[in-house]
This record gives sequence, C-alpha cells and structure tokens, in this order.
Amino acid sequence: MTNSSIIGPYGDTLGDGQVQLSFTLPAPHGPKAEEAAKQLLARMGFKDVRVAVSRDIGGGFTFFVAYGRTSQTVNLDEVTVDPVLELEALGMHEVDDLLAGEFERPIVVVGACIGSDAHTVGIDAILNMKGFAGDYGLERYHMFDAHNLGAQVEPEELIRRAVELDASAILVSQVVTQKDAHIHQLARLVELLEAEGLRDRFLLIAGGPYISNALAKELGYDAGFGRGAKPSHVATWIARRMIEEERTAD
Amino acid sequence: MTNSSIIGPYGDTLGDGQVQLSFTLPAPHGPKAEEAAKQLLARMGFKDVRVAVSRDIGGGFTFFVAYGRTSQTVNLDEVTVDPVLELEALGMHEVDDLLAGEFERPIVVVGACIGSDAHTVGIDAILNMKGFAGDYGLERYHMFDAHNLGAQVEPEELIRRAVELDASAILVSQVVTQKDAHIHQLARLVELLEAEGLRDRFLLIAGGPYISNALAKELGYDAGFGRGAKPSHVATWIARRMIEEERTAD
Amino acid sequence: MRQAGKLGLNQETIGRCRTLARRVVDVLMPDIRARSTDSCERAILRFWGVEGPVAGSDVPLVNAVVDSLKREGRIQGGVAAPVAALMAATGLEAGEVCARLVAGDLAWPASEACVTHTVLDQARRLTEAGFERIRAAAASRKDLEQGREAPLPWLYVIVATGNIHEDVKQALSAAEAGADCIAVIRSTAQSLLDYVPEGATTEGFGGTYATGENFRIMRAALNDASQKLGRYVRLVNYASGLCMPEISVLAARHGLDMLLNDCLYGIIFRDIHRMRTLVDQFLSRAICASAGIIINTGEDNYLTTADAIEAAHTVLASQFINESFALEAGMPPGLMGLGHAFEVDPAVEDSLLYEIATAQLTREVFPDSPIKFMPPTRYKSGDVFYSHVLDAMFNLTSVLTGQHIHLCGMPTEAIHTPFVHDRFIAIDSARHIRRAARSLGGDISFAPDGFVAGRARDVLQKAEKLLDDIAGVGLLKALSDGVFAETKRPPDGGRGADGVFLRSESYLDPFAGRTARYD
Amino acid sequence: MRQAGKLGLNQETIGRCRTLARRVVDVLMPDIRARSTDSCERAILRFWGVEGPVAGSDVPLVNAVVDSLKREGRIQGGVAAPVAALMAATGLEAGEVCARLVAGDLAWPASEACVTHTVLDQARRLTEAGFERIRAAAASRKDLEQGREAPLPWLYVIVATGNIHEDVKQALSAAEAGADCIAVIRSTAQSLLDYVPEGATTEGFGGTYATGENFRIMRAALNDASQKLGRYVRLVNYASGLCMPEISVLAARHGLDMLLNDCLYGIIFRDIHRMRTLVDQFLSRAICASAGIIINTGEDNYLTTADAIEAAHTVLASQFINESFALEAGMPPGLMGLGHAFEVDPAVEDSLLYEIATAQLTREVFPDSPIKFMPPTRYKSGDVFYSHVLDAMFNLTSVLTGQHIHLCGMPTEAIHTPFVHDRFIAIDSARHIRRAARSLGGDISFAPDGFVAGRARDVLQKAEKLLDDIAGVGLLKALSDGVFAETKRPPDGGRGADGVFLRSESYLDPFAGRTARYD
Ligand code: B12
Ligand code: B12
Ligand SMILES: Cc1ncc(COP(=O)(O)O)c(C=O)c1O
Ligand SMILES: Cc1ncc(COP(=O)(O)O)c(C=O)c1O
Repeated sequence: MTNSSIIGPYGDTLGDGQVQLSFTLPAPHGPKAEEAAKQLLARMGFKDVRVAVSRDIGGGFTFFVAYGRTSQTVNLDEVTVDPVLELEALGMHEVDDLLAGEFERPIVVVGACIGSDAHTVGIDAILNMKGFAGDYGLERYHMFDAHNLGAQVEPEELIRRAVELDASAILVSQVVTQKDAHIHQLARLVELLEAEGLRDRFLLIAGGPYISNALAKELGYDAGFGRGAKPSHVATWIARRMIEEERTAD
Repeated sequence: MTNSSIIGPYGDTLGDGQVQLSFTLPAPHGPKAEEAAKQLLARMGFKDVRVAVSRDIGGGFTFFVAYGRTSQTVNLDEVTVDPVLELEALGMHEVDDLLAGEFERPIVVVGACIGSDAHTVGIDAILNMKGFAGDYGLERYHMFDAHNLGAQVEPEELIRRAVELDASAILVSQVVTQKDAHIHQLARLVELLEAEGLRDRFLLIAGGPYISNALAKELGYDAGFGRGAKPSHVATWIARRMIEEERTAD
Repeated sequence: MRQAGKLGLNQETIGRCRTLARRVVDVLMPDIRARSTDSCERAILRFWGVEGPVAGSDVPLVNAVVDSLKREGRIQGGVAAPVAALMAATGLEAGEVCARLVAGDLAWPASEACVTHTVLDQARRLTEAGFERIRAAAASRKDLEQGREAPLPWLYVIVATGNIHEDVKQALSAAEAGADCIAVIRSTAQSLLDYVPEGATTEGFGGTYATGENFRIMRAALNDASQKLGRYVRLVNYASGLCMPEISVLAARHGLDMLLNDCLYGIIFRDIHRMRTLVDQFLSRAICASAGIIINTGEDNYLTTADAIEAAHTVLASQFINESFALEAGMPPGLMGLGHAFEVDPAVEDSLLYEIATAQLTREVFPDSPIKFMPPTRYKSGDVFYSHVLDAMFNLTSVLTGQHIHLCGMPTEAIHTPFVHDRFIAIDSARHIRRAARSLGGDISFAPDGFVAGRARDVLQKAEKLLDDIAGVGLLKALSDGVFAETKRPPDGGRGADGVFLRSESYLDPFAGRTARYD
Repeated sequence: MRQAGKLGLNQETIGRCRTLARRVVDVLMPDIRARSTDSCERAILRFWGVEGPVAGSDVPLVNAVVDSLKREGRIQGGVAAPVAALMAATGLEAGEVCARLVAGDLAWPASEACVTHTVLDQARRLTEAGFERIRAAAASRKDLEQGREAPLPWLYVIVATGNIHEDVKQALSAAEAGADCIAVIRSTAQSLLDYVPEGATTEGFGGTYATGENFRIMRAALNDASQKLGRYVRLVNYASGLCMPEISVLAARHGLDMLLNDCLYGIIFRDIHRMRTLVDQFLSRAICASAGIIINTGEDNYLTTADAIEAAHTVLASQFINESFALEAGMPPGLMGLGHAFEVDPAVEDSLLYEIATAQLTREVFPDSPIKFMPPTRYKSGDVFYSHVLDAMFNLTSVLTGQHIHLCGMPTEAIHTPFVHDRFIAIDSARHIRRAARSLGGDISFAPDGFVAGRARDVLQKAEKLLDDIAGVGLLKALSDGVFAETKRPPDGGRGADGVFLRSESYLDPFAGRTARYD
C-alpha cells in the first residue's frame, strides 16, 4: 500500500489483510471436510489460509474457524456515505422552530410495525415521548402530531388511518428479516399505496436494524433509517424534506 | 445446488452460503468506515452483506463483525486428502512387530525444537514415554531409540547429534509462526543438511500446529505433521517408509 | 431441584403472595367457567380425534365445523353435544360426522336431540378415548426417557428456519451437540391465526408453523436421536395466541414435552382479547396437566421492554398469578416452567449480582417448579464476541442458582435467527460452564445483609405490594393500567373477541368433572 | 488489596512456609554475594550512564568493555573500579572512557590504581547519580499517575508484532479500549542473547526486542495516552534471560512500571546456568526495588507443562521462594507481582472451583502483593468462541477473588500473537465482567468444609511439605530433581555459565551497602 487512504483489513501489520471467518459445511467432520474448507477459502480469494479449528457439530455438519489474508482494498477517499447518514441532526427545539417558521399546524405522522412484525421497540423509540438513548421521540415535539399504531398492523389499516388523519408522513418499522420478511412487507405497502394512487400524498419512511436508506429507496420509500437511528435525526430529515417540498410547491 | 456432493457454507438453509467474518480497518469509527467495510466485503465476493456491528477499538481503528453469502462451492468428491493424513495408524505393538520383522536394531530418531523455538510440548508429545492423548510416545516403542534434545537447539547442533548417533530420522518441531519464523528455521536446516551433503542420510520430518505435509514437502522435508498429530501416526509413517526404503535398497 | 434457602426469605411474605394471587384468580374463575371459545370448541373436536383439512381445501375441518355451528347461532351450546348426538345417531366416527356436516351431507341435529343420556354417554366415551390417546403418548415419552434422563439444567435451544425439514437437520445437530430440549419457534404472526395450519410446512418467517404434522415429523426425528444418543431430547412448541387449547391437544397427541403457555402473554404481547385468552389458557392447561406437558410461562418477555431492575417484581408477581391459574387448571407445580430472564443492562455496575439475586429468588420461591431461565436478548450486540460473553455470565448464573430449563442464548441474538453453528457455539459454552461450575452453588453462601440477599428481599416485598394492588383493583383493571411489560390493554377490544361466548345452560362440557384445582 | 480471610487458612502453616522459604534462600545467599556476572558488570556501566553501541557496529559498548576486561583476565575485580579509576584519571565521562577503552585509545589501569579513595569516591558519585536518574524517572511516573489511577484489577495486555512502530499503534488502540498495562513481548530467544540489542527494532519473531530505544518510544506513546485518557497506562517488559540486571537498569531509566522477573524462570525454562540466574536476579531486583518497579514472577508457566490440579502447590511453594529472594534484594511486598494462572483442564468437573480456590488462596497468602493472574493458555482452542468463554471464566475468577494484575486472555491464544481486535475483544470482556461482578467477592462466602476452602487448605499443606523437602535437599538439588514444571536441570551446564565468576577480594561493588533485606 502506497497511499494511506487505500486500506484493507489490519491484523498486526499494515497491509496484512487478515480476516477471521467462521462457517459450517454440510460435510462430516474429518480431514476431507477440513481440506474442503481450505479449498473453499482459497476460492473465496483468501491467501495464507489457516483453519484454526474444525469441530463436529453433529448432524453431519462441521464448523470451522479460519483466518486468511485478503488482497482486496478500498480507497477511503472514494467512499461516499449515504446522504441520510451524513445529514446533521438538529436539536428538538431547532426542528420545532424550523417547522414553526414554515407551517401553521403540526405535521401529522403515523407509524406502525406492519404485517406480522410485532417488534414495537424501534418505532416506539422514534415516536414515543421517551425516545431513545436520551433523544426525545416525535410525540414530544410541538410541531409533530405523532400517532403510533403499534404492532402487527395490516398495511391496509395503516393506509386507512393515514388518510383519515390526513398525515404527511408514514413511518413503518420492520425488524424481522428472516427469509426477507421485511422486503416482502415493505414492498406490499408501496404496492397498495400505488394501487390506490396515494403514494405521492405521503412521505414514506422505513426503519429497522437492517434497513438502509439505499434499500428503502430501492423499495420505493423516500428514506430509510437503520440500526441506532435517533428520533432527532428522523425529525430533522422530515422537517428539511417537508420544507423543501413546501417551497418547490410554491 | 443440484449435486449433493457440491457443497458450500450452510447457515440455516442448504445453499445459503452464509459466512461470518470479523476484521479491523485502519480507519476511524463512523459511517465512512462502515461503508468501506461493506464495499470491501462486496469486493471479497460476498453477497447480501450485513455489517452486524462496527466498534471503535481506539487508535484510529474500527472493528467489524459481518455476515455475507458466498457463492463459492467445492465438490467433495473431488477433494483429495493428504496421503499422510489418510495413512491409518497402527498400534504400538503392531509397529514394533513390523519393524522387528525387518530390522535388527531399533531405529534411532533424534528430535528437537530448533532455532529460537522453545515450545517443547509438541515434540515431547511425539517422543517422550508419556505421549499424547493416551497414545504412547516413541521412547516407549521397543523398536525406536528416541533422543529428544529439547528446546532452542541450533540446527548445526541437531545435525551434529544426528550424525553422532547415526540416526535414521530427524524430527523437528516449529510452533511459532509469526512473521513466518517456522519457515525460516525449517528452511535453514534443509540448507545446512544439503550443504553438508547429508540430506539423503535421514528421513526428515517436521511438525507443529501449522505444519502440513504439503508445507513440509515444499520445504524439502519427507513429511509434515500438524495439529493433533499422534505418536502412533508418526511411528507408523516412519516404519512404513523405513521398510519401503530398505526394500527398494535391496 | 429443591435447595435449602440461601436468601433468608420471609416465608410468610411468600405465603401472602400466594394467597393474594389466588384471590386474583378466584375472582375471575366464575367468568372463565361461564364461557367457552371457538378454539376451545375446536380443541374438543380435536381431542375426540377430528383432524385434517376440509377435503380439497386448506381449512381445518374443526374450523369449518365450529364456524358452521356459529352460523347456526348455536355455538353457546357447544359443539360437543350436537356432534356426539350425530355420532350416536349415525354410528359414524367423529371425523366422518364433521366431514359430512361441512359437506352438507349431514345437518345439525335439533337442540333437544343433544341433551339425551345417549349423547352424554357418547361424549363421555369420546373424552375417555381422547385421554387414553394422550396418556399413551405420555407413557411412551416416559418409556423413552427412562434411563436416558438429561442432566440439569436442561439445555434448551430454538430452531427457527421456517422450514420443518431444515429444522430437523438443525435439531439433530443440536441434539448431538448436547441440547436437551428443542423448541421449534413459530412463524411470526402464527399466534394471530385463528386456526392451526395443516401439514408439513416450509414457508415460515422467523419460525416454522406449528402444525400437527410438523410436530409428528420433529418428534419422530428426536425419538431417533434420543435413542441414538442415550439422552432423552424434549420437544417444545407454543400453545399461545388464538389457538392455545387446540395446540395443547395436538402437542399432547404427538408426544411434545413442553409448551410455551402463559395466562397473560397473548393479552399483553399480542393484543388478544382478555377473556379469550383467560378461557383458552384454562382448557389448554387442563390438557397439558393430563398429558404431563410442562408449560413455560412468558414473564421473561416483560423485561424485553420494561427495565429488569425496576420491573423485577412484576415478573415475580406474574409468576404467582401464572402459578395460581395453573393450579386452578389442575396442574402440579412440577409442570410449571415459570419463566424469568437475565436482562439487566450490563452497563450497570454489579449487574451480575442483580441477576443472581432474582434467579436465586425465583428458585427459592418456587422450589418444586422446573424454572425456565431465559438468556439476555435486549442488550445483545451485533458483536458476537461480546454477546457470547454475556451469555456465559447467564450460563454461570443459571448453574449457580440451580435453574432447571436453561434456554441457551445465541451469540447472534441481535442479528439473525440462529445458524446451525450459532446453536453449537451456544450449547458448547453452556455445557462447558455447567461442568466447570457444577458445585459452585452448593459451595457458597450470600452475606445475609449483602447485595444479593437484600435485592432478593426487596423484589419479594415489591411483588407482594403489587399483588396486593392487583387483588384490590382486579387483574383486568391492572392490565389496562399497564402493570406488566409497560403495556396497557384497554378493557375491551383485542383480537379474537368474537370467538368468546357465554355457555348456554345446555352447554355440554366434555371435560366437566375432569379438572380440579391442584392442591 | 487486603481482604478478610475467606478460606479459614491456618496462619501458622503460612508462617512456616515463609520460614522454610527463607531458609532455602539464606543458604544460597553467601554463594550469590560472592559472585558477579557479565551482565551485572554491564549493568553497573549502564547504571553509570554508559549507553549506545560501539561506534560503527551493533555491539553494545558495555559488552565490548566487559569482554575487554575479561580478555585481560581481570573481570573478577569487577568493571567498576578500573572504569572509575580511568574517569578520575582522565576527567572523562564514563561513556567516553568506555568508548576509548574499546577503541584502544585508553588502556585498562593497573590493579593498584583501582583501590584508591579517589576511585571509591568516583564510584560512589556515579552510583549516586545513577540512583538520581532512576528516582527522577520513578517520580515522573508517579506524577503522571497522580489522579489518573487505574481501577483494579489492572487489565494487562501484550503487544507482540515484532515491530516497535506497529506495537505502538496496537498499544494505543489497547489503551483507548481500556488496557491499564501494556507489555511488549520480546522476540523469541532474546532471553538467550548475552547482550541487549540497540536502537528501534522492527524485526522480531513473536515479539519485539527489548532495547532502551524501544522502551523510550513506547513509554513516550503511553505517556501521551495516559494524559489523553486520564488513566495512567503502565509499561511492562521482561528482565529475564541472560541480561536481567541490564534490562532492569534500562527499564528504570526509561520509566517502565513492571518487569517480568523471576528467580528461577531462566533456569527452568531457558536452561540458563543456575548461579548465573541467581546472581543476576538479585541485582536486577535491587534495581527494581529502588525504581519502584513491580516485578512479575513466572510461576504461571509451570502450569503450561505440569498439571494445574496436581501441581498447584508447586506454584505456591515457588511464590514463597520468589518472595523470599525479593525481600533479600530489598523489595517490599507491594512490588511483588507473584504470578499464578488459570490452567485447570476445563474437561474436569468443577474446574472453576479449583481455579477459584487457588486464586483466593494466593490472594490471602500474599495480601500485600499485587498478585499477577495469568489467563488460560494451554486449554485454549482454535475455536475462538470457546476460548473467549474460557477467558470469561478467568475474568470472573479474577474479579471474584480480588486479583491485582489481570493479564487479559486472548480468544486467539491457540492461533497467533494477538491481532489488534483480539486485544479489543479481550479487554471488552474483562471490563464487562469487572463491572458486572464488582461486588460479588464481597457478597459471598465459601462453606468452611466445602470444595473451595478444602482445596485451598490442601494446596497450602502440600506447599509446606514441598518447601520442607526443598529446604532439606537445597534448592539446586530440588531443581535437578525437577520439582518445578516437570523440568529437570542438572547441577552443571546451562547457558551463560561462562559469564559467572567469583568476585576477587579487590572487587568493587558500587551497590555495596545500598541494598538490605526488606523486613
Ligand atoms: C425485544 C425483542 C422481542 C420482543 C418484542 C417486544 C416489543 N414490544 O417490541 C418479543 C419478545 C415479543 C419478541 C418476539 C419475537 N422476536 Co424478537 N427480538 C427482540 C430483541 C431482543 C430486541 C429488539 C429491540 O427491541 N431492539 C431495540 C430497538 C430500539 O432497536 P431497533 O428495533 O433496531 O430500532 C432502532 C432502529 O432500527 C430504528 N428503527 C426501527 N424501526 C424504525 C422505524 C422507523 C420509521 C424509523 C425511522 C426507524 C426505526 O430506530 C430504532 C432506534 O435506533 C431482538 C434481538 C436484539 N437484541 O436485537 C429480537 C429479534 C429482533 N426477534 C426476532 C424474532 C425472530 C422474534 C420472533 C419472530 C421469534 C418467534 N418466532 O417467536 C418473535 C415474534 C415477534 C413478531 N411477531 O414479530 C429476531 C429477528 C431475526 C431476523 N433478523 O429476522 C431477533 C433479531 C432475535 C433473533 N436473533 O432471533 N422479540
Ligand atoms: C505452552 C506454551 C508456551 C510455554 C512453552 C513450554 C514448553 N516447555 O513448551 C511457554 C510459557 C514457555 C511459552 C512461551 C512463549 N510462547 Co507459547 N504457547 C504455549 C501454548 C499455550 C501451548 C503450546 C502447547 O504446548 N501445545 C500443546 C502441544 C501438544 O501441541 P503442538 O505444539 O501443536 O504439538 C502437536 C502437533 O503440532 C504435533 N507436533 C508438534 N511438534 C511436532 C514435531 C514433530 C516432529 C511431529 C511429528 C509432530 C509435532 O504433535 C503434537 C501433538 O499433537 C500456546 C497456545 C496454545 N494454546 O496453543 C502458546 C504459543 C504457541 N506461544 C506463542 C508465543 C509467541 C510464545 C513466546 C514467543 C511469547 C514471548 N514472546 O514471550 C514465548 C517464547 C517461547 C519461545 N522462545 O519459543 C504463540 C505462537 C504464535 C504464533 N503462531 O506464532 C502461541 C500460539 C500463543 C499466542 N497466541 O501468542 N509458550
Ligand atoms: C408464552 C409465550 N408465547 C408465545 C411466544 C412467542 O410469540 P408468538 O406470539 O409470536 O408465538 C412467547 C415468546 O417468547 C412466549 O413467551
Ligand atoms: C518470568 C518470565 N520471563 C520471561 C518470559 C518470556 O520468555 P522469554 O524467556 O522468551 O523472554 C516469561 C514468560 O511468560 C516469564 O514468565
């Protein structure tokens, strides 16, 4: 490595590319499985492969812990960060002031865990008074009127309530990702909104530990917030976007 | 996967290719480092990359735990196991009988940890009475006359003793592998033996947790034994090889 | 499992808690006994041997039959009497009667035809046969366990691939690795389905559907494993949600050993109608009691939303209530896997002492119950190394305090449902610590005025106070005030409300006289 | 660090062990005092300020000077007198005198010229100045620590990249992550070098060379870190092998806080000549004592080859001997980091109780010493998850029993010298457990006739017996019988034998009268 912005994994010497891996092969424990693991690691592109252990985990499976060197690198200077992540969060009062300067009534937002998902802690963290990690939730903002519908709300029901409350933004949480459950359920909401011609009426925001802005956009949302998201961050994003839209509408 | 002998990593569904990784990047903790980690994982060929955590480990480094899917597979039917590993170990008495049938005197073997290495437990496990994991060491065999020179023996000294004792086999242990210490020291012994024209006089065997038969052969040894090697296994190999050589010599 | 008290607990306080919990339950029992639910009715049919879907559809036959009776407006009389009457009249099997009813080949008999001695006899015989089937399944489980008893604490792991066939592979790996109990986690939202799906299923999310066939497949696999390993491996599922009694029947029939089953969980966590859950839990537990199925209560879940230090007493109070409801349904303490959890924020100084205190407290307050101890979940991190150590502290606490059912925490708890090696890593660690600390609990005592003993006393006192409050206002009011899990459930509403009904005077209860409070 | 006894140990047995250990040491002291070694002589020169290599070479000046005197056949008189004489005669600095001696620009003075009052005065002044430098370094360490005291147990990690510049990066990461002590592990076989390499080094195997310059570089980095973090970070190296006294001098000068230093380790593990080690350790400890450097003894190593259950008493016996030798060199108990380890085979039932017993025993037998507790190494596996849990049990034992210097075990112990995140993972876990179990030790007691107390008594009794045996036959005979680490060291032979010599009558000991047994 000549340029210090070009980086790769670091074990104990710059440029050593050391990576730890673990995985299971559906093969009975023994020298053959171990050899297979080594070949597999080589095919994944690792050099100086060391299988630190292979363990018989029963059921005809073998578990491996291995180390290898990768020669892959990234140029930090060329890495661009998602704009949502780069957005600097304002404080609660600042957001309120910003919105109060532009709107007469509080912004109505409706949130829920949709479909089969019952993990409300995340959406509660964003919407409820108490908030998350010392950062107050949207309910506490003067300029938000937040409605949290809770767990396992059907998309139809969520849309019905959003229309009824004349909401500006819909916030949905999806935590379970197994077999892409989140993708299915998030996509379904967009389809329904589009089918009813309501998609443009709302800012549509997704959140959850494995939601990224990129994924959310791909699915037709306006934004996505992931692991560790803070209410003030979400509030800032909504405020900025609402004001922007208000102004372009003018 | 159509053929069940073609296997890849298994998380919870056949063919899912799930692998756990962890590594450190020399980049300060933050969204940029996390994005760099994702890109790096993608370059390593992983799909559906999930960075489960990124942690600030101080000193300007960030540690990642990540999951991804590999599409690499191996065909178990095509995996061949190292012949040394496949060799079936005989019991102590069988080895003794085998050797007694062919040779009049016990086979003299000399062992040591060479160079800077002071990890004697491995070579002791192979040579000393007590042995390893219930498998007796070569000292206990009637048909071996085993000399264990211990730790940090200079290669010159080892060769001198091997000649003096008229040994048939030299066994060397190398445990420390950092900065390829083992490679340097193992190579040096071969060079010295060759320089003195003595290489063909001995069976030359290397051992240690990161020694494989393949590596040992590459370095000019006759065989290599790795992690978990048992004395009876080594004894069987030596016996078979001695007899083979004896017979071809005839 | 009984240990000499190490906390110097006041036995009178414990006694008062029991009395208060009984008062809470006693007040509700008349309302519960006066009612039945759709699922109870379907459970009766299942108990009598009705199974499978309506021909050519996915709808379970029992649902179709009960719905048909509801359409007739006659559900208040219960399904037992008319079906028994038809059987007596036609000489057909229960299943066949139901199939014909649904197909329209048979009509519901007149009300009068349902209150004859013949009908009563028929019902009695069917119920007896149902008990016989359950007892047979229980006996064969006992036989298999004989000489293959697992050590304590039982190591319990979940499989959750969504596909019963993958689940089997993972279960076998786990059993070989040392798991003593395998729980097949259900697909998200199965608890909100008002029917039990049919057949072998491969399409769940975050879990696999609980179906009779899936139960059978997994039990067969574990029977083989138990034999092969010389260690009896228990099978666990969920009698929770809208079909508690039905799942209990299916589980009893297929030789399951444990069921997650709580008197309040559905209300608090799934917004199920309160009376629906209370009536359902009663029948489901009566069935579990006769099948020797251990129930696992869900108080651990409180601490995934409420703070484990602040709310520890709510767990204990709820355990007393769960205990009392279970006794009411005829369940002996030996079948009550009362749940609690290791969920104190590890950022708190002395978090381990808090955990030891409540674990030891639970152990001492319910000395005859197979306590179920749940691992940390909410403070797990994506850093699998960190999470694995948190589980190690849990493992140690469990062994130290003599827990019985030990749910192994997963290093990947904060990431995904377990991969096959996550489970192995977890079991490996639990076994390691079970072996390493085997006699530690017996070797140490806690300072009488120390942290652990003081904390335990404090939690017990607070629980008594809470039970006193609940007994004062009544459980239903307490639930609408949000005493548990910081969740408020208003008096009306909730899912499955339309599936609860008052029994009419002619209601035939085939279990009448078969359940009595356990004392 | 003093705790009330929890094991009910017999204080008289402990007292007898001390008496026996003192007897073992007393017998050897006349032989030790009658001798010096090449390294002691070089250490004197270093103490007087001689440093650096011979111009245009890698050879340390002090080696060249001592070798020159040996070639003259005058080493028995010691290097102090002739060098002081030349200084007095020429008015040059010690370093300059040495450089010229080696260059051949100065000749060794006649023996008579070495026993004058001027020479004695010169030597006294040089020694005084040497102590001054050491005291200044110690004082500035104390200043830096003031208000930045690290919590107990101190978390101690190794860095071992082989390259001092990489080591610095890793050390800074570790310090930020919470390490309280950073040990720079030495390259394999440095202990067998009969000189201390010079300069900053980047080419070690499994460790980095201990050199004055490397010490300086790392101490400077840690000083910055201590300031930045508000927590004093200690620096550790090794005064072990063939250059114990010299490294002690370098360490004292460069403000190191701890040194691995053992009275027997070199003999047992490096096959170093017995008298060489015994003489060297004495001077090295005298220097450490005046510099306030904590030593770490190496009994933990015994258990990497001998069985931790069978051989626990050998560790304790050896600690008494190390203690006695250290007292002899003027070292207070507060500087004695007596070593022990967590090495019981985890396959053994109740392995954790064995560990707790010996850890608590060590703590109680040496209440005023900063006990150094070493993590599991030999039963580590390539399965980093398994190994990480083994370390968690170690971490818990350490906190529970009030250890002082806590060497963090690495999940990758069985694989490689630590990667930067291995160290992080280890520190993270140790901090987690230190916080979680903070008050556990104070809250529990052990059953007087239980496993832990019984095991501790047993080990103590066996140690007394062993000390009695050693006192009977003498330490040197005992070593050749292989009492420690199952390693036999024959009476003669061993490395560095030609570097020990009897002091002649005219030997000038610049430290004479400056060391006295600590009582
Ligand atoms: C608490 C919990 C529960 C509780 C939920 C209680 C409740 N009222 O929410 C209970 C016990 C009921 C539960 C049950 C189940 N759970 Co659960 N549960 C968890 C647990 C321990 C913590 C989740 C949590 O509260 N995190 C804290 C919050 C604050 O974080 P968060 O959700 O990521 O939210 C943040 C961001 O993502 C973001 N965010 C989230 N949503 C939104 C929405 C918007 C609009 C925005 C802007 C931002 C945003 O902001 C939040 C603050 O930063 C996790 C494991 C873990 N430690 O992560 C498993 C976990 C999430 N559960 C899991 C599963 C599978 C289940 C079950 C399906 C298991 C079963 N089959 O029975 C059930 C059923 C639940 C269902 N139907 O959905 C899995 C999911 C696996 C996967 N990746 O698919 C996990 C990861 C555990 C595991 N490893 O198996 N669970
Ligand atoms: C015990 C031990 C020590 C003891 C050694 C005591 C002794 N008399 O041997 C002591 C405490 C002295 C020690 C010191 C050091 N050690 Co050390 N030590 C270990 C430890 C804990 C166990 C090694 C062991 O005994 N294994 C058991 C034996 C039976 O296994 P084995 O060696 O693999 O042998 C088997 C096979 O490999 C094979 N085999 C081995 N040799 C041979 C030879 C032949 C001919 C054949 C056929 C087969 C064979 O058969 C054996 C039986 O199956 C390991 C960590 C670990 N848990 O693995 C670290 C470890 C090996 N040590 C290490 C290091 C760096 C050191 C030091 C250099 C540290 C330092 N700078 O101070 C020092 C210096 C030692 C030196 N100069 O070599 C590193 C090596 C890192 C690397 N991969 O490069 C390890 C991995 C620890 C670590 N993670 O940092 N160590
Ligand atoms: C009693 C009980 N029932 C059910 C569940 C599972 O939730 P679900 O309602 O999604 O089946 C739990 C959670 O662990 C539980 O404790
Ligand atoms: C006292 C002591 N010295 C030295 C060492 C290190 O060995 P080496 O002799 O290779 O420096 C150790 C090992 O941990 C030790 O305990």
